[in-house]
Amino acid sequence: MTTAYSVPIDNGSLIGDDLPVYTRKDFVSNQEVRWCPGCGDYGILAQMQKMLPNLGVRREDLVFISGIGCSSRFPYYVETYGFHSIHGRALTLASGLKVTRPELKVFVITGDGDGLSIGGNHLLHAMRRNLDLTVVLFNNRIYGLTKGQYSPTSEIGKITKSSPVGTTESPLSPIKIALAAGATFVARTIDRDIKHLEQTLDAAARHKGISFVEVYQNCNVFNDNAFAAFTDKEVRQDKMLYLENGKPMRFGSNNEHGIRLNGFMPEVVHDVADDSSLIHHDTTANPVLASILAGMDYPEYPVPVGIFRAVDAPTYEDLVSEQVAHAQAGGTPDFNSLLRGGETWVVD
Amino acid sequence: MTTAYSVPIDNGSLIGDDLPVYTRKDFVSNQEVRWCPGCGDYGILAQMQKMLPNLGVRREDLVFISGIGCSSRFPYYVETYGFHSIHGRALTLASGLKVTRPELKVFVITGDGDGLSIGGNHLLHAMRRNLDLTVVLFNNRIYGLTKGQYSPTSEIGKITKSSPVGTTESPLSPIKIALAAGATFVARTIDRDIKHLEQTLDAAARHKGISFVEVYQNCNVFNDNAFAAFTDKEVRQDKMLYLENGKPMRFGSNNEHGIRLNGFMPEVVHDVADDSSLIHHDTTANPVLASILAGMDYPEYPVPVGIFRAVDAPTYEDLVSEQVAHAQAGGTPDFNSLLRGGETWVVD
Amino acid sequence: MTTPTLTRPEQRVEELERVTIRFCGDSGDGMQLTGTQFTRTAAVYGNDLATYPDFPAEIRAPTGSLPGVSGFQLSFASTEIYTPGDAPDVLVAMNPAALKTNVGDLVETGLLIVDEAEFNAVNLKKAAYSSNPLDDGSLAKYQLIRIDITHNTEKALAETGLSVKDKFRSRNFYALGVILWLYGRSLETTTRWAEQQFKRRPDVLDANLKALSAGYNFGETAELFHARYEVKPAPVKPGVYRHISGNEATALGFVAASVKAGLPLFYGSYPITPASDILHELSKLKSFGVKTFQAEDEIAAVGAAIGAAYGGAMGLTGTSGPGLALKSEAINLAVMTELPLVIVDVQRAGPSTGMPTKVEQSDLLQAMYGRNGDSHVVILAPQTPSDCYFMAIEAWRIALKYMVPVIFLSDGYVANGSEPWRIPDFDSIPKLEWKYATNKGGFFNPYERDPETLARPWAVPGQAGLEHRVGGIEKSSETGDISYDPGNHHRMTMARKERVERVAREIPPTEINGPDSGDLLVVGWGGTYGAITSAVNRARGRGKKVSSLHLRYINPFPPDLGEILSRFDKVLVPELNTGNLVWMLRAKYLVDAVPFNKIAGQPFKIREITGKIQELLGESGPYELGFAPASGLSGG
Amino acid sequence: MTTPTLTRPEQRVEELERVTIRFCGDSGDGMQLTGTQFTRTAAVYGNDLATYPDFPAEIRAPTGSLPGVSGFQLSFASTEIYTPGDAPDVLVAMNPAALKTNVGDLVETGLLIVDEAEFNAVNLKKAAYSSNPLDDGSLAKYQLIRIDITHNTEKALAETGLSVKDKFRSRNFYALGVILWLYGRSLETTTRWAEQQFKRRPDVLDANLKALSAGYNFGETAELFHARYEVKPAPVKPGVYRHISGNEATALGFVAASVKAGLPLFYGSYPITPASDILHELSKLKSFGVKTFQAEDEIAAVGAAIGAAYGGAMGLTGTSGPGLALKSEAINLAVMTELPLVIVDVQRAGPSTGMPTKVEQSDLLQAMYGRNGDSHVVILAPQTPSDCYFMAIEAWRIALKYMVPVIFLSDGYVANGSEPWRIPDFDSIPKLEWKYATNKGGFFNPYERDPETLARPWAVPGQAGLEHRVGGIEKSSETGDISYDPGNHHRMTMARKERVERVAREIPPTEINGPDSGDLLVVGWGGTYGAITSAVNRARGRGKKVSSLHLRYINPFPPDLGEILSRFDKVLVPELNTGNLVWMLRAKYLVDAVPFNKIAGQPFKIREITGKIQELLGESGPYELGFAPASGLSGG
Ligand SMILES: Cc1ncc(C[n+]2csc(CCOP(=O)(O)OP(=O)(O)O)c2C)c(N)n1
Ligand SMILES: Cc1ncc(C[n+]2csc(CCOP(=O)(O)OP(=O)(O)O)c2C)c(N)n1
Ligand code: SF4
Ligand code: SF4
Ligand SMILES: [Mg+2]
Ligand SMILES: [Mg+2]
Repeated sequence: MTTAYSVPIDNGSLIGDDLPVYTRKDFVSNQEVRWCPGCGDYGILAQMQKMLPNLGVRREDLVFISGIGCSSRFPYYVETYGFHSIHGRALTLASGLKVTRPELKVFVITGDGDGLSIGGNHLLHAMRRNLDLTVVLFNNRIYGLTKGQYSPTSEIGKITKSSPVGTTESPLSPIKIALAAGATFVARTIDRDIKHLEQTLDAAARHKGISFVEVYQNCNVFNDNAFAAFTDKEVRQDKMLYLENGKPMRFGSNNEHGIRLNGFMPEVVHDVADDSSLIHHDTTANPVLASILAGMDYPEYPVPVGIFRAVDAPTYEDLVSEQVAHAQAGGTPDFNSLLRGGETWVVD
Repeated sequence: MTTAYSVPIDNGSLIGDDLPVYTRKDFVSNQEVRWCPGCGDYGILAQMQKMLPNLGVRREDLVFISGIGCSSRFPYYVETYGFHSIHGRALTLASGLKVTRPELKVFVITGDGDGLSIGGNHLLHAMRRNLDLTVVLFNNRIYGLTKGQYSPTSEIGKITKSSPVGTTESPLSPIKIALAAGATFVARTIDRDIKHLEQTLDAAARHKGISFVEVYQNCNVFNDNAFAAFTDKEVRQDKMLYLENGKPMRFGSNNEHGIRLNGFMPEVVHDVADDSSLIHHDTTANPVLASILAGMDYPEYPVPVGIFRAVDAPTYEDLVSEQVAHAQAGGTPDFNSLLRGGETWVVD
Repeated sequence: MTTPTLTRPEQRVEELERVTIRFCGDSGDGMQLTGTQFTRTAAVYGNDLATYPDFPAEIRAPTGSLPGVSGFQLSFASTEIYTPGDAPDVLVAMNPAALKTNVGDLVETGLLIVDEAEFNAVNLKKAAYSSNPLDDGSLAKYQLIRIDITHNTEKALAETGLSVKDKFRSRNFYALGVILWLYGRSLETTTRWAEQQFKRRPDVLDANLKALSAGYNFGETAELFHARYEVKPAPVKPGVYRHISGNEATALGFVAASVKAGLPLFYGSYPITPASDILHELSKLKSFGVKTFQAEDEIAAVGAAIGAAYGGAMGLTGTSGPGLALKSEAINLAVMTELPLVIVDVQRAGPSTGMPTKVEQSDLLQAMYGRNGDSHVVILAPQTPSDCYFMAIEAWRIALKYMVPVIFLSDGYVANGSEPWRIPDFDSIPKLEWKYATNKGGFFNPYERDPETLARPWAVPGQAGLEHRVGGIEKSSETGDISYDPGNHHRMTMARKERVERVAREIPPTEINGPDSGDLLVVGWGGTYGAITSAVNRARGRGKKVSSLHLRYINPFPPDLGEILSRFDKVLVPELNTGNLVWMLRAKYLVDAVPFNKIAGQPFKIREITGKIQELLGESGPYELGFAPASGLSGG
Repeated sequence: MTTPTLTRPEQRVEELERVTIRFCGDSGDGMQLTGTQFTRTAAVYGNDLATYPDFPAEIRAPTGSLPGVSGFQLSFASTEIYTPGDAPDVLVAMNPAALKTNVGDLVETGLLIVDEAEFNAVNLKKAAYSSNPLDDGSLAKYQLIRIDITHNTEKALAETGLSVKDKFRSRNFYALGVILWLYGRSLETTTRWAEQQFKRRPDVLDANLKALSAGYNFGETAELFHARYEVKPAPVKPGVYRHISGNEATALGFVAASVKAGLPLFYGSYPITPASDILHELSKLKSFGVKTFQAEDEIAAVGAAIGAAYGGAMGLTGTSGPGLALKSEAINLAVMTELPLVIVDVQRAGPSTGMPTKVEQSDLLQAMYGRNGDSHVVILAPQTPSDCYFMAIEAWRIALKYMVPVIFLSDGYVANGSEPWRIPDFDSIPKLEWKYATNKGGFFNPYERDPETLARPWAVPGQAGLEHRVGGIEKSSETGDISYDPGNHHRMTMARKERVERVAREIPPTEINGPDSGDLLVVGWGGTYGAITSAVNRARGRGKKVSSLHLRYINPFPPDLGEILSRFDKVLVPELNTGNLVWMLRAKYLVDAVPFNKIAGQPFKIREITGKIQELLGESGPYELGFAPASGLSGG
């Protein structure tokens, strides 16, 4: 597009026909993984490394940017370009990078503290700008790295190092925030369902525009089993609602439960006929359905996972590049004429 | 509540029986008002000053805290305690003040730049904490004080000093953000409908818990008539939807139009019978209806104004004070015993 | 160049070397425009000149009120000048408030031109005048010229069919016309400009030009003035000239650097006075590939610039003092990841919000030290509006060559001030050096430093074989992996420091204004250049052994600085702060440099520096700025 | 005090004056606990002692890996000591990684105790050992004691029915038992503590106590050791003692100040290493009316503290370096509104994220200058863990009396270090002075200063008649309204500065360690107190005229400082940074103070300071830290 004044890297091409055939191993870095044994982060890393080879992007065109937190160690472990930045600011770096290097595939890794506490504002603005970034928020409802204080997603009354008699703040819902800010792709998945995790990461990575994925991630050291009540294999089918586009919202081991709309309020119905359940549409431009799903709180409702919303919209970086291209349509401008552009006078 | 270790001010009492009879003038400070002639801020100030005398709060128990922006000049003009803080941080000051001085009535005045751009994160967190603060956001969709750059509520394509060929970012909806963050009171009003403005400010001020009011405010210097298409007296009835609790959603000069729900999507119907229109419930605990209303964008829909949501919930400062009171239930503790609390040994 | 024909040759014409005029009125009165137009005319005529716009606070004030007064001062001369003048010889006051806040500065017997129509009861009250100063004799020491500018303008526009309010808007053109006549200048420059400016508003154009001529003709016919004045062209260097303000020059310099580097420029910024104009200027230059990013706050702005730098672009961010404070944590990320980054701070009066439209130089130590840990960056400071252009290019030269963050420390005086500028030869500026790392096969160490500059390699994404990780945690100098090794951290900290110090090797010899040894050396930086230079030149005019030098490289200092300081008996450091540079000089060179501090939101006047010089040379007693009592005590 | 009965009187008992032990192992091995328990026992016994926990990075590392090693060093003695010792006399290494990263510090012929079971192939590989150091002779210069701690523990717990994994968890108690035996200490203190700690886990309690005894008995019976050692109690002051860490003392001091002021304490903070413990401690003290507010970020934390201060409470905020950077803009709001505010910065190694668990003193200049504009605050620095208590009270005394922000500059060494503390008499601490403004009728000027302290009145909401407006824009000293008057800004800036300077009037005379004049004065601040004092005392022991002083008041400096400096020929300033305090001393007093800088994330060793002292006194040649090359160059 903008040949003049663009970064002079020539092999920064997305999906070339001579793309090497990658395997999972190509995305494993030589860095020792430094999470606690049993941490849910391992699973997310593994599924990411499994997904990347099939993405159709050259390894050197990938960048992982993170903030600070256990989750934000992620870039060290993926064999490609990585930037472990500062607390809460990963999205800002990613934005500047993507605007100047639209051909790169940029992932942002963040945590519930990093992304929603100190970094909450950048999340809002990155979402509304619709940069083509894939944002993965590891929600373990705790500050892991700083050893166990409550986070903005911790439930009311939670006892932690900084709340010895329980917290007094309602948690934020990352999904609600992303939707309210206008994110074009919003999904939720869990660390323990590796298939769903990989599929969700894959869909997010392929979305053009900002994609936001909340991953319920177990911190077995400071907040063990925070999600076990519904993510445990035995109960999963009954306690979680797997959203599938165009499909009725059904759950239960025999698909026996469903979600119906009563006015604008969702309600759980048992032993229903297929046709009375709400049909999931993740591509509805108006995000009302997604908001309704985002408001379905456990245990009143099953926990919805999958893609809440996925709509097309022009990306920020494309619009900006178009403005530049348009300004350059008349050809490469001469700096000398800019210097002499306004009113001048000659002294001789 | 917490007599020990509370701020030793004795007349900080809300609604005393010897409350003076105030008039509007009691709330007019001696500071010259320094907004551009014709600015919408004047109207908001006037209605606030009209509302305050009837609030049942002593003048000295009121505090107005603002950030930076034209709107944030507000505290200078109200004759009571005022804090003109720094850009985007008014809510943080208000939070610390309210937690330590729960008996004060605290207003926060902010703008679309102050509250949603640099201050967006504090907005999210103040909302979820449900401090008893009344937050008024003057939305003029522009940076007034810095002389006309676009703001996070500016519409796509807007040409301003910093976007000479138009912006490329989707605007944020303050109402959506407040709802997503769990605000217990959310309303919208306009500078030009002074009756509605006063009523809304009054309802917000009386709400116990966080109340968030978006005011569409005209900046006649840098963004004149941003809202004129629906706020102009002549068209108001047809272009705006006045929400009233328990009432059907009707609008039009003869109340001839209504809002109906088609599935979960609102739609405008013309010449409808009263009973087919959606009934407004601002007190519904699940904020789905409020979200639907928040998503009604002009010109596809009329612009909803009024109270979107108003639900009761314990306030942050009360919960914190209760924890303190509980810890003090055993009586005033002795610091000496704290010093000697753990393991000690005696050398003699 | 056109010299106007003097139509009334019998009128006395006095020749002057230098004239200082201040236009002042309500913010709505268009005084900035009037001042700018006169400036352009003087520039085209060939005068040397300097300007100083003095805006009201960032807060809007009611019409006619004291805080609403806006002023524009300019000095034009037939000799080289460095400042817009200490005190105006001519004051044009469009209303009582403007008179009140400005007349104290007018030189005795100076020319005072007022719009007498505006001295009505309402306006006098707004300005807190108990009696009309035009009548009560309080202005006796000035040459008071009362003109009914308002009604004269109205009359001149009688035919236009404009409303009274609209006619009122052309008053400034009337006033401009009077002054242009007074100094024998033609209306041509202003006319041409107005034609361009109001192309789409022919009614406004017509009104303004009518008012302009009416003012000019009034001067011609009214016989209110004892004389007309002539200020001959200055012996300036031949060339093509334009006007340039500091912020414009800064923006141009950055784009010039981008062109010279062949790399795209990215500007992440959040609006703030007085830096916003850089954002406005750069957002217009998309044709040069410039991408501007109006971020949600200052932290996002610098974060985005770092992201751009990481990707191989020229990541730039700009702000004023409060914004620099906010950016400090993230700037440190650039320090640690050793990416090229330029940070502009257009200083304003602080602390906190301070006085946003007023000038101060009080961010130098913040720029030096306002980050956690041992955090060394390069600091440059332009000294005049046009110098911003060159220093902006220099900032990028250093950032790219040394892979280092550079703080460009401008100030409100330099940024908003403007001057005639001989357009420099762009082609003679050398290309800016930089290089991306390339894949040489084998292990890639992102911290393998260039032995000369100590720069680490710039390894931008998109290149196979250079995949690596960077971040804010300390890294091993051998592998680039996280390292907590004590020796490694010590060495890396020292390397980051030394890399900044090595920049000194390329700093050109320091220019000394005056002999290179003597009784007193006055050392300054930034926007005080003009006042210091003038005061020092005057002292030498009195036969004193006084020189001055102005630092554009502040970190590192020029290598010859210590030696120069040692050649003078005394060192004086005037600054618009409570002491920044002076502390750095004292600490580094153990020289008993004497601070001279003014923290008033106003630039130094030449006479203030002169006063201090006289004190140090024993020409007079202790010199004090007129702001007593120093303790700021009020009441008991 | 119980002295343990020596059960094998035939074993040789050597008396030692001082012993330094370091326990090290994997982060999961419980070394902090082992170290702490030994410390408690030594303390109860009456030894003087000092500790230094050395955590792994904030990043978790895999079990057995080099970055996962956690260490705890303590020194206990029969004489007064100031540091946890330069080099351990005894090293307990629980695995190969711990051995590798620590053995280099062990004194020659030092006692090296290892868990030989852990030196298996897997662990050796993780520690990058190519051969087993226990066997390859590489440890020949130490007294190597191989104990199969893992299996011995397992055996001791055979009956418990615990899993192998759970048994493994008690290894540290076994190791502790061995060491307690070695120094003839009873198991009582640890037993009592464990009973308390594991009240609800009787199986764990049982296992740990069994392991403890087994270790003790092993020492008794195994005859691996040539001797047992005795370190007699130190001649410490009589009184009731407890253990205290710096962060605990800080929290206690703030609450003490709240009690003494009779005002509620509000703590706004965002978790960050190494400051989080202050939040944890204070959140437990609700019974004293303390309200803690875990904010969404550092800016919100300080903003909330300012709001609390405005409302009449004691607004406190705390963080580490990166957080101080973020707070800088808002701290300036407190500077401008002149509210009492205390800001804690527990410094860590920077810049940027740096090395979060490692110590550094590199935020001093950030604390001084890291804000836009002329922004003057008070800076205090505690020098030992227990000093935190007193300086925390002092911070509040000053903040409340002068209505000024005070930065409390702690560091990771002081904060995490702990020491025995003679519990001070709380009742003898004077009440803290403050006053709210009261309505005296008539006009209220919120900037009418106290003539003595220059403090403005603290006018808190809720009082009729005092309604007023404050904010970050400059205010008139006469009315409190916004003012852009040049003289007013100059006076107000100077008043804000002078108010800070007046604090100096109350600073007690500076204590000099040693004679008050001589050849060399070593000046330090913060956590380097112990190392400097020890090195200086040793130098005097060699007959040298060396003294030291440690600054707890850094801004303003003590009034007697300049005079003291002038009485010494040379001044040395050791700091864990590239030069902060030294720069301030040079600039202010024009004294050629010599910097001595170590930026390694580690405290000074006594011998390092000794080396530099020897250099300055000409006792030896130039002294260099062992971190060459200074330029940090890697490769070509
Ligand atoms: C400016 C700043 N403030 C605070 C910290 C300390 N800190 C590091 S990570 C973290 C929270 C991490 O929580 P989260 O994002 O949920 O990540 P997790 O460790 O749970 O994966 C905090 C408070 C920091 N590094 N920088
Ligand atoms: C830290 C900081 N950044 C930037 C600014 C400059 N600034 C002042 S007000 C403002 C925006 C105001 O916009 P808004 O909140 O919409 O208020 P309005 O003037 O439109 O009422 C900005 C960017 C500042 N004062 N401080
Ligand atoms: S602390 Fe929790 S989130 Fe962090 S690595 Fe350990 S288990 Fe994972
Ligand atoms: S700039 Fe706009 S918002 Fe600000 S005072 Fe003027 S009209 Fe009002
Ligand atoms: Mg987390
Ligand atoms: Mg606005």
